[in-house]
Amino acid sequence: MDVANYLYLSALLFTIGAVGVIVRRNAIVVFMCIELMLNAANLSFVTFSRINGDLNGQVIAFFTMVVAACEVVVGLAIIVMIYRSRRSASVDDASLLSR
Amino acid sequence: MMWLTILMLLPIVGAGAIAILPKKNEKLTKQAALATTLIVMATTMAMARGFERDNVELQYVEKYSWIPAFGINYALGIDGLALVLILMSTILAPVVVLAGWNESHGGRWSVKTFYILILVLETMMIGVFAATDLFLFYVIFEAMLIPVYFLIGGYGTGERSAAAVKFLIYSLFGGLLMLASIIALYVISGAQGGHSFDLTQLSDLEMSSTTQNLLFLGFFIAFAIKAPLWPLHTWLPDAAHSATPGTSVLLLGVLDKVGTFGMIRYCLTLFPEASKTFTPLILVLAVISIIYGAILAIGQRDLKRLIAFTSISHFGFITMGIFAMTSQGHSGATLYMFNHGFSTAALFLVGGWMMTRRGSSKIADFGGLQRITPVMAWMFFLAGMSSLALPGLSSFVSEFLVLVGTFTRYPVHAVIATFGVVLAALYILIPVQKALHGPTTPGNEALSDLNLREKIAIAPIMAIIISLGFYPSPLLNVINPAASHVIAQLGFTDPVPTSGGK
Amino acid sequence: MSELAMQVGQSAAPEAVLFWILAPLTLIAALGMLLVKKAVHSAILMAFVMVALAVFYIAQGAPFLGIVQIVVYTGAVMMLFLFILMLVGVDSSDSLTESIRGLRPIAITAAVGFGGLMVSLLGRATLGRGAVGVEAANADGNVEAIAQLLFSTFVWPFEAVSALLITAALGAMVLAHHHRIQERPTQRQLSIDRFRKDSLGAAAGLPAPGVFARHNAVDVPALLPDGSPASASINASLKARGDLQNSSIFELGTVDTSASEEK
Amino acid sequence: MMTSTGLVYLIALPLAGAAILLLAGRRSDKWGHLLATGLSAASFFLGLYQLSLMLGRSSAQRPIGQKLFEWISVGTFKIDAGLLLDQLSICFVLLITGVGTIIHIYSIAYMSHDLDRRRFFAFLNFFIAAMLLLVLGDSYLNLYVGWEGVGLASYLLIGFWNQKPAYATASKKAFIMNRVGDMGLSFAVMIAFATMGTVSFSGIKAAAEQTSTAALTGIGIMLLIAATGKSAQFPLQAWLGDAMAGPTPVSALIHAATMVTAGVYLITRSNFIFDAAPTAQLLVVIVGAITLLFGALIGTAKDDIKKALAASTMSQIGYMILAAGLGPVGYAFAIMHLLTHGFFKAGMFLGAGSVMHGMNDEVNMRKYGALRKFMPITFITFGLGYLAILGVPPFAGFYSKDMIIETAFNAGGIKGIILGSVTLLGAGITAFYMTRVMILTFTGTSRWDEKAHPHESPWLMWLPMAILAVGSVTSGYLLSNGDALAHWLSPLFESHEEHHELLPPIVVSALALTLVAIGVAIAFLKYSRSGVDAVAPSDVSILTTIARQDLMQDRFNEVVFMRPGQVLTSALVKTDEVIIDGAVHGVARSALGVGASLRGLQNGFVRSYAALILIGALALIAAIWVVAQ
Repeated sequence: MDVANYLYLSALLFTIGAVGVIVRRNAIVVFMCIELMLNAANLSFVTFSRINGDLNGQVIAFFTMVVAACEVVVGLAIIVMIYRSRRSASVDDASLLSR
Repeated sequence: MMWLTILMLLPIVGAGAIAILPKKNEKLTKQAALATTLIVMATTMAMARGFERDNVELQYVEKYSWIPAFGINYALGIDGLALVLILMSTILAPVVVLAGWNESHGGRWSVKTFYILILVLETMMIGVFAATDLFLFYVIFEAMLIPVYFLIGGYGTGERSAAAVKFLIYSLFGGLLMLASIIALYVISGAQGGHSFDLTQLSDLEMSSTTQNLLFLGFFIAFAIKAPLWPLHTWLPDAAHSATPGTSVLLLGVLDKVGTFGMIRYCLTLFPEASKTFTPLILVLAVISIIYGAILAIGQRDLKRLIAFTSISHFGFITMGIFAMTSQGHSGATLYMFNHGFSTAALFLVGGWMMTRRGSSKIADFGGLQRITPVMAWMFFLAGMSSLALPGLSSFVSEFLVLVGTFTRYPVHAVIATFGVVLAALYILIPVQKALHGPTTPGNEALSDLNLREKIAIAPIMAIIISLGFYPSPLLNVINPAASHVIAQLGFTDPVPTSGGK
Repeated sequence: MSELAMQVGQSAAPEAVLFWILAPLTLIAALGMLLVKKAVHSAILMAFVMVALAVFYIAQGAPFLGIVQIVVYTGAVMMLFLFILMLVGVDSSDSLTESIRGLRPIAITAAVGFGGLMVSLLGRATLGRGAVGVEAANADGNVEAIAQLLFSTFVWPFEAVSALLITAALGAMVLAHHHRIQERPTQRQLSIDRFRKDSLGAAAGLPAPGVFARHNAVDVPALLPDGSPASASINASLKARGDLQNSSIFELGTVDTSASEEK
Repeated sequence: MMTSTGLVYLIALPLAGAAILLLAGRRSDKWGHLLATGLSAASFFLGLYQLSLMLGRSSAQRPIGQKLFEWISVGTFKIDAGLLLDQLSICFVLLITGVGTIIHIYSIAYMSHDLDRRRFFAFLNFFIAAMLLLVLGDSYLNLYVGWEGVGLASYLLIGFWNQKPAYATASKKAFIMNRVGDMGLSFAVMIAFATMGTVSFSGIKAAAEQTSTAALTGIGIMLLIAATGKSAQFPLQAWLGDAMAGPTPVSALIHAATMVTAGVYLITRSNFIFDAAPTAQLLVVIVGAITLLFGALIGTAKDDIKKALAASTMSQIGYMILAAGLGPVGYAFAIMHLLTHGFFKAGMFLGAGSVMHGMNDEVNMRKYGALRKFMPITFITFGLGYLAILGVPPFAGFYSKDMIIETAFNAGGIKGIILGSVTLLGAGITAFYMTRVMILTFTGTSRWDEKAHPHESPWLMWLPMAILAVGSVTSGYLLSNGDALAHWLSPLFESHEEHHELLPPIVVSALALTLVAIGVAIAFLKYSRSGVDAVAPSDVSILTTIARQDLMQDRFNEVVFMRPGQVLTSALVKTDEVIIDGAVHGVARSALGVGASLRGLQNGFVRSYAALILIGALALIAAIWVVAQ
């Protein structure tokens, strides 16, 4: 099987994640879509690691996971904050910049 | 002796002294400012006595390393051209302070601030003419905008903020182009024997003609905005209209000269080939400026705007003289810069007094002033005559030199420009007739004539205008060597008499 | 399951089988994430995608990463998501109608363009050789090999990332910490307040939900002696979240007594 | 050439007078006019002294010069402030200071009621100084200073009563039309410098031989333009009529005797150029001939006594210009007519001033009449001037004008016939309109306003008139007796071979006198016999209407220059505001507009930012792909 198929899959997943970030309004779903994009990138890393025959890609993917975890922690805390003050988890409600 | 540094420090010291004076005592502030400017003037004259006329090299040279990492020096030095302009600036400064004794009252900020700004500006006026390091020049060139911006925006009349912003943005735009050119020069100099901003080193650079043309344009546009050349002139009428008369004198009399000074000092010296390439274009623009400025001056209904447009016409003459590339044109242009400073100063100051008394700058609001305020009217008339270059007054010598110098090489341009002389008669005589002649119109009956302070302020200007008209040699002797040197460096010689082709 | 994946990963053909089964499912799940209304369904689908990715990792010779993926993502991260979802309202559903005009077509066009571009770029890219494979690198075991790299070449990033992790934890705590605007009321103050109210009806404490009601869930109000529902019996948080039933339907007068006990 | 240190005082004395009077202000009101008159007289006597010195020298030694200082020196452009007094300048010096002093004296009385008399005398002195500089300058540029100086003095004096808007406008018009002429002079200087490398009279005279005819023709035409401006010749003649707004002594001195003749001086002084440029010379003649008739025609229709005299001046200067254009043979006659004209025209102007003085400043001749009885001295002096301008022998005009007519006939060929006829016709018309002036003013019935109390002027006024009248009678004979002036001036001009005579002098004189007689007769028939209305009749021929409007010269200027100029000015002002400044503001506005429209992207919705990021990523990848290919 062609290893590149993983890359195609990764690209598609990334795209789906990107669309999700744009079209969904629930902050948590948006967040999950971001995670999806990160994971799609990770898949690419792992695949490239296999293509190149060394493990640097896997290590980077590992770091990505850690960073993603950090991001989730902070991001969800922010969502909780927003929810607490606005009683809503919709990203559209946090649009103070337009005013 | 560090003449130039001392000259630049003196106004700053004065400004510092004023800053610690009590805010309440406005009179003391003004006296301190006047004293400072007088001391600067005296020092300049003392320095000018030691100037070697026939030495075409830079004199009073000072050079200290400023930012060694970039090869930037604090380097000063003057030739005849710079000396004449510094003299003009330092003579005008006390006159402006004395003439505009009460100008600072209607401002947004205190009287103290006004004089501090004026003195800081004076320092920069000296520095910009004395700098021989390109970077230093650029810094002062741009920094000069700051006090002027505040002087217009803070103490002017009418839409002063808008005018100040227009002035600033115009100038900054030009400055930006010049900065790009300066950086390019710096980079090129790095490739040819070491990074430098030194004027003499930079003038020896080898550049392709395209590079030279582009860099020349960067400099030239900046200077053409400063010395307003058509069509980059529209900031001037607005600025002059909004500024106080004293500020206008410094703006048109001194600051704008930086433009024409820069054309000689930087455009011609750094880019001789490009200067030759662009000469036809620039001459056409200069001629357009002459005629266009004159016609627009005729069409103005506001005295300040009218004077501003006359200056556009005069700057056309100066630019034409510079790029005529003859010794007569060049000397005439330099002398013109000096004379224009004084004739415009006279027009603006006397016009300013008229306008402050009347509370309006509309020409139509005046009428019959010659009966009510004869001295003021005569001073205005004399200033106007100087502006239209009446023989016997200083500006005639310079204007005629420019015309003759241009004619020998570019007869067509000179001929068209000479029509500006007729238009000059129109744009001066129309306001003279409307404001000074005719029956006294309502609102003018109670105007007071010039007081002693104003007479003292205007007297030296008139003395200079008349005496230099009959005996310009003291200045010409200083200017000629420098002018011929520039012409010779460019590889030009004066055209020989043609005998009309016989 | 990981064992199975490991075995499948050893030979080419089984891997292809695995890929062609799992990849479409993954894509469908990912698309489903976008399309389902309820956030909690999205979370479930997301978990599936992550597990599937873990399988792909393992299949590509990265068992350590696959395990970490399952532990960290499906274990910790997805738990965190669900936890927050519960907090914010597990039932709350998004309306899928777009409120910003023109955004959805733009997003879809851009996404199709982006995906198409990526895929076509990948399709045009030529490596010039086949995949090397990580078998050689994994000779001493994948975990050992990664550890070798992590603690030698990548030791600084590793330390930095650990610092980041701690900072993020602290940051989350600080962010989630609730600052009191007023002094916290004391027991004494609360008692006084209770007795100083307009009526003494609540002096003995608010009624508990579900009391004398036809349901005993927390979101069902108690019924007052006159048969009307007591809205005060429901937790304020639930009310604020909107997660409560309309109390009026529990009014005795409207209850159909012929209906069965059970719902 | 000999040098002298005394020449500068000729100029310095009146100049000092002007400076003192202007700077001292009202303090000098009491004695200012006396000082000014004294200084002018001093200058005159200095001139006489110089003349006596000059007479004592051989003709080659007569020109003397004085170098004051180096004025302008840049490269090869070297101009000294230098003076030159030769046979030609001395004539002018004496005319200017002589007539000038006489008019100073006249003005003491004439202006005695004016509050600003001191200022008037300051201007007069300034004029004398500038005019002397004009005739004494030893280069074209020095001449130019005086040239514009007299223009300025003329402007100040025409607008002396500038509180009247019409007078202020008249002065402005004079200055501007003069400036147009001055432009010609500056062109001449420029061409001279570019082709010969010098602008001094002696330098150009020496270099003229090596210079091409084209260049000399160019210089000559430019000098002619200068002369037309200053001397009110066609086509720059329109200002002279309006210049009568000034006080009458000014009209007498500046606009009759001296300044307006500067053009004749310029052409005569530049004889070395015109002699070598026949085309330019021909143009000079044409301009002279046109103006000669032009002025005479205007003169026939003017009811304003000063404007009638001004038209006459224009016409007479036309004679001089024509003579100067005839070359070496005519220069002396031009100067001679200039001098005699200086006497009789100044005398007549002063007479007109005297009449106005007695008639409450009324200038309309139709409101005069029968003044002979009330102003006998004025009548006699005016009448002597009248006979002189008519060219009745033995009055001054007879000698000078007949010479010009004769020379015109002798110019040769068709040119001679045309010019001769024109000058003859001019003489006839002159006789007509001058007789008209005499009849309307001094004879017939009185048509005064009730308030008018005509009376003779004080002696301080009639004495100058009398002196000038003596000049009008005798100067012609004195100057032409034995060709005195021609011999005096001859060293300055190239000698000329005698032309063949088309008509013997006696025939020319007879023809001229016949035409004069016809002109006088027509005027008598028209005005003396039938009487004159106090109001100008309106049912007159088109020719008269046009002549009353100065042959449409103002209309022409208005339509051709002023209106288009005004339209151009307002159009350019609009252009500057709308297009040039509009472009500047347009840049500002478009920056604002771009900002405003881009601001729509910053709508605060995080999701739309995300969409932008996606689009950006797409664009970036696409760009990299395109570049990488």
